[in-house]
Amino acid sequence: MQDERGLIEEARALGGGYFLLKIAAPLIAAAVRPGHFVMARVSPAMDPLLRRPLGILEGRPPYIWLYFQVLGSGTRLLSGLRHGDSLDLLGPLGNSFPEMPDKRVLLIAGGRGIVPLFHYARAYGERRPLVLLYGGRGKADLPLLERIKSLTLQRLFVFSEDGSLGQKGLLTDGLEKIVREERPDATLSCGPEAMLARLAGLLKGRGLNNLASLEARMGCGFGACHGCAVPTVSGAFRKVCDEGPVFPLEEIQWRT
Amino acid sequence: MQDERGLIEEARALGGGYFLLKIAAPLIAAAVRPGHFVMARVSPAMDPLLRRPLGILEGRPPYIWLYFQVLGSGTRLLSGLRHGDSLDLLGPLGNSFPEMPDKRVLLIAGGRGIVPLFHYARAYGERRPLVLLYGGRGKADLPLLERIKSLTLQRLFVFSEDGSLGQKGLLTDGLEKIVREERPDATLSCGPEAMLARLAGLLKGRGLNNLASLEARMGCGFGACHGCAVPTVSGAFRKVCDEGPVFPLEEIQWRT
Amino acid sequence: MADLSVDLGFRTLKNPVITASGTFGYGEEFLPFFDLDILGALVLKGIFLEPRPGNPPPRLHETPAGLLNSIGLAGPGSAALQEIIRRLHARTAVPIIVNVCGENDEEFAEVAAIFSGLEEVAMLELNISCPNVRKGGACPAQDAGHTARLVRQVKDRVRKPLIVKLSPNAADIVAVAQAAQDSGADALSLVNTFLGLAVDLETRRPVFANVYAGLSGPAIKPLALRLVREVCRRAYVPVIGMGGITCGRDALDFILVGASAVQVGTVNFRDPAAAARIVSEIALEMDRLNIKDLAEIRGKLQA
Amino acid sequence: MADLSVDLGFRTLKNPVITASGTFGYGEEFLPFFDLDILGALVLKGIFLEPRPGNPPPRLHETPAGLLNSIGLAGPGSAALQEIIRRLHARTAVPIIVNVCGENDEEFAEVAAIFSGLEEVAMLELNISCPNVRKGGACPAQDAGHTARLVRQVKDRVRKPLIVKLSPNAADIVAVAQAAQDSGADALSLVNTFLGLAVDLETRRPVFANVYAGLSGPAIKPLALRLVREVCRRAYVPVIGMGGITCGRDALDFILVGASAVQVGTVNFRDPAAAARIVSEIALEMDRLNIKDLAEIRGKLQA
Ligand SMILES: Cc1cc2nc3c(=O)[nH]c(=O)nc-3n(C[C@H](O)[C@H](O)[C@H](O)COP(=O)(O)OP(=O)(O)OC[C@H]3O[C@@H](n4cnc5c(N)ncnc54)[C@H](O)[C@@H]3O)c2cc1C
Ligand SMILES: Cc1cc2nc3c(=O)[nH]c(=O)nc-3n(C[C@H](O)[C@H](O)[C@H](O)COP(=O)(O)OP(=O)(O)OC[C@H]3O[C@@H](n4cnc5c(N)ncnc54)[C@H](O)[C@@H]3O)c2cc1C
Ligand SMILES: Cc1cc2nc3c(=O)[nH]c(=O)nc-3n(C[C@H](O)[C@H](O)[C@H](O)COP(=O)(O)O)c2cc1C
Ligand SMILES: Cc1cc2nc3c(=O)[nH]c(=O)nc-3n(C[C@H](O)[C@H](O)[C@H](O)COP(=O)(O)O)c2cc1C
Ligand code: FES
Ligand code: FES
Repeated sequence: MQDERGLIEEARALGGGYFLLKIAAPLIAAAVRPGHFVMARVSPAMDPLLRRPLGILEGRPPYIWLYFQVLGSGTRLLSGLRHGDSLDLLGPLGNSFPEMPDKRVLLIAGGRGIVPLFHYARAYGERRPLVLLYGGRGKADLPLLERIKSLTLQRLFVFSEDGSLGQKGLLTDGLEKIVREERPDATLSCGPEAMLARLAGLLKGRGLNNLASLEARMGCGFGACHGCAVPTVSGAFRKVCDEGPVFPLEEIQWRT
Repeated sequence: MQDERGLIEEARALGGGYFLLKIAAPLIAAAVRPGHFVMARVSPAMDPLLRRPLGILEGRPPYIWLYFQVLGSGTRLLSGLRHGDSLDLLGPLGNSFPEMPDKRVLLIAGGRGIVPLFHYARAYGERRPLVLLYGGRGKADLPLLERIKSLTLQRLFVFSEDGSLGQKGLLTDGLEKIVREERPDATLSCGPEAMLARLAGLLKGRGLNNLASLEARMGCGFGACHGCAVPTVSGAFRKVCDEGPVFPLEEIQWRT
Repeated sequence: MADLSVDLGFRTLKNPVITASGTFGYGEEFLPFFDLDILGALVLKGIFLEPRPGNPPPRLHETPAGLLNSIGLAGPGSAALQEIIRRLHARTAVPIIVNVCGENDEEFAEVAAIFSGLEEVAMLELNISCPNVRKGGACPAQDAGHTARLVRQVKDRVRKPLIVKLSPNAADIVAVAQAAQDSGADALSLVNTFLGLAVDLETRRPVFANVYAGLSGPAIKPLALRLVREVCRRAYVPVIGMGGITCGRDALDFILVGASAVQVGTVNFRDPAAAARIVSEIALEMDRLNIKDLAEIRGKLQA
Repeated sequence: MADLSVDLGFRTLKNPVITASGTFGYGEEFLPFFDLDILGALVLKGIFLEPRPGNPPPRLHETPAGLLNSIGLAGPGSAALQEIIRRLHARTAVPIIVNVCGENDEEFAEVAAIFSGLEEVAMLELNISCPNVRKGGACPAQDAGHTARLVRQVKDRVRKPLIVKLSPNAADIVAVAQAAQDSGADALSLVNTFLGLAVDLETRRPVFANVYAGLSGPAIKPLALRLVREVCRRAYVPVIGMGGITCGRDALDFILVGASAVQVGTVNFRDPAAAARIVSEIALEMDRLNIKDLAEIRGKLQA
């Protein structure tokens, strides 16, 4: 884990409130694996006070890429970064998605949940066939599609709620058929909580190895504050930042 | 008075912690006179909470120029602005230096106090002879000198405490001689409080019209908070933001 | 569009946004920024009987997301204020609230009586909670007994609705609130500023001559919201909530915990059109959440 | 170089910087960031007798320059903590302070007795001021009588130095401080978090299941500094000040009003090496101001 000052090499607005940053951060880039995240300091002043967790889209030393959606004041400040600015980063943090060689893996990404799965496909996609299921509200919500086409994927299924891109509907609507046809051994997912909760229901009892990457509000990102706890089915809490963000889908107590 | 969103046309670091901004702010630029200032919002977030007062170095519609020194978190944030960024400005604010045609005017500027006097010389210098006395701690504290040479001045005296530029010493050390030789009718001054206090002593009883531009911590900049009050010799307080920032030097109760 | 009007019982306001005393000058300073008629009401800077110079500088000190002030209630005195009010009233129809101050109970009553007699004044707000008058920050609103006595005394002398402004520095703000309403307050407003301290290591002195100063601004919002909720749970008169409000969402938070209206303070310095912006943000937010009327959410926090 | 050491009477610390309970985990989380020996001392996350799951999410909510938390003192219980302490002690020589919690007086005394017997523990800090255990935020430190009883009971069972941690939510924190020292506290620490509220207009519920939560961070610094000054004026035992410290300057402000040492909390989340940075900033600032020794400025505020 490094406390590194990254240098913005390139900042790109992708439309729809999504942004892409290419950052020179050699120490973090050297250590990153798919599923890892960073804590980014969004302001030198005291508001916003805390860093913001962001997944790492890709790491190719000395660079890492971040892809984020503007939601509130922290991400808005990040969207103002330009070439030449610097950004304090803590990372790589968290566990990561296991490589699972020789397994048929289905990647399921909702909205900005594409981040760790993109990383996974970039890192491991050339070594074996991967299938990616990618969904969002509409075209503006899926601005990474162009870049995704540069990945080595066996198949790509795209869903949009409004039908503006790919098939119309929620990606969970198409899941059953895809699982039947593609016969994966494992699923790796990331996306809104409601999507993950629904996935947990749909994938239950099929004998697959289902891993999901979770979000939670984070105070520190490295296990010290216990602010990021999520309830598990056993009743105990797990910390998303250092015990996760990747957990077996079945282990989490979904609220919805 | 306008609440205007300025667009940064050019941002330049001048070294020594000084910065120059060229800002497209047509409404403010159209109304500005020497001595006016703006209140600049330094962050979209709540820290720093208040705007910062900054004098206007020059106005040439649609542009205004700001020149500032990084002191704390507000000016540090301003120093990060780049071409294309925007900046919320309230202005022009305050009273201004009177033109005083047919008068021999001596301008006395300490450090960043050059701002309103530069403006004055730019606006009125071509119409009659002006003498400028400009002092600072050292060369790095006087980065505007190049630009000052583009002004129409009858004479320019430069002082630096460490002797790295112009004459060595405080500008107040040279004042007596200059006043004797140049025989001004009026002095216009701006600079650190200690300098103004000393000026008040040196210029007392000479029958000159002495006006000084003051600084004070400001809450609002437009007369509403009463936070910027300074004591006068009469015992009453005056508000720097809307009753000033320009006051007769003799009217102020100097603390030093 | 959503109905933003507020019924205080003794008076209806067209919306819940009131500008807070001491942060909106005498109203006229804001005329360049927006039409004051947009507001639910405005409160003038606090007034004593006689002119006061206020405290020596510095009077302000910024803290992270907060502002310490020790203005010391500089002001022109009640005679001059009457003139200012007449002038303001000629330019706007917004209800004008006078923030009544006093160095002692008699002065409070005296000032209140004067402005109770002024046609252009809609209501009085009794500022028994200013921390910048006495050294150490003491004020009547720290004590329920004193508050009761003072409110009764003032109430006897006035015919206009009387809002009593409470201090977050009271040991038990709920007890003081109860004392105020039981003694005849028509409404309660809170919070005034929190006592805070800033020091200067260089001089080894407090930043402010008065030592303590009052903290306001976004920094205090979570604290103010809790106190407003506590008071609303026991109040049978309308409560006007404030403390750190900067946007429509913040204002609605106070209404959700039970406030009838809100006051908007420090943000006026940062953004002189803030109060007008907050009125529209409230309307937009209500539309978005399909809230037709503020009564639908007032005090409806499920806890 | 300036002498940063601090004599607490019962113990000397090499510098005044202590990391605050609940913001520094169990110490080991910070090993990747700096050598813990740099610190004056560290306080572990609060501990109860038995393991506790803590509160359901959300547990954190950011406010302007502040943080509301309702962690609910999640923890492994006192048996597991002993193991953690042994492990930590093997890796660092920094004095370890255990933050002792309890649902009732008996549990406080029990937990204190356990860790009093542990060689690796330097001192105990009695957390009678956590607002996140009981609904509504009540805690023993809100009442001088309860504090006196509890401190005496604990003091009877321990041989290690006992720091008593005070609540800014007490009606009269100075009275509680006096009760604590008169009952045997070897030192006082303050402030714990301020009670605050955040609500969610969408769901019309409080953000936190426990309704109120504790506010910390730079937002509270001016309030904390005032309370620390008030307590220092009456305290005859050393006072450890905290609340919103983010830099060396902030730390020295607390010493100027009378604190012997300081604790550094929320800033550890924003900047994991903050405590180490603050140690050097204090030294640099002292050199700049030509202060040879902290005693030169401790309590030297001229007011
Ligand atoms: C491990 C991890 C990886 C992440 N990776 C990415 C990524 O790669 N790209 C990306 O765009 N985002 C990612 N996120 C989410 C991102 O951290 C948040 O969007 C960001 O912190 C919001 O900050 P803000 O200041 O803009 O919004 P805020 O002002 O903090 O919040 C805006 C709104 O969102 C809500 N909110 C904020 N954070 C959360 C949260 N964590 N859970 C639920 N609600 C929340 C707030 O309550 C508020 O309503 C990740 C989160 C985690 C935990
Ligand atoms: C009418 C007016 C015109 C001004 N014009 C210019 C200008 O053209 N160029 C320029 O560089 N500066 C100018 N200033 C000064 C400028 O406003 C301050 O330097 C700035 O506000 C500091 O903000 P900050 O956040 O960087 O520093 P802060 O973090 O606010 O303060 C840094 C340090 O400076 C002290 N300080 C801050 N403001 C003041 C003040 N007003 N008086 C005394 N001490 C203070 C603080 O106590 C602190 O020690 C002007 C001020 C006024 C009132
Ligand atoms: C500069 C300043 C001056 C104030 N003067 C008064 C006053 O005269 N009378 C009064 O009742 N409150 C006064 N207050 C308190 C505010 O009216 C309000 O109660 C407080 O600032 C909290 O609201 P806010 O956080 O929105 O500013 C003043 C506040 C500030 C910042
Ligand atoms: C997430 C979090 C957890 C905390 N847990 C504890 C605790 O277990 N015991 C305790 O005495 N104080 C606890 N506190 C309070 C801090 O120790 C400290 O008193 C408070 O945060 C004020 O300091 P700060 O503003 O520097 O954070 C906690 C604070 C935070 C933010
Ligand atoms: S974010 Fe602090 S423990 Fe996980
Ligand atoms: S800065 Fe507010 S009145 Fe002058």
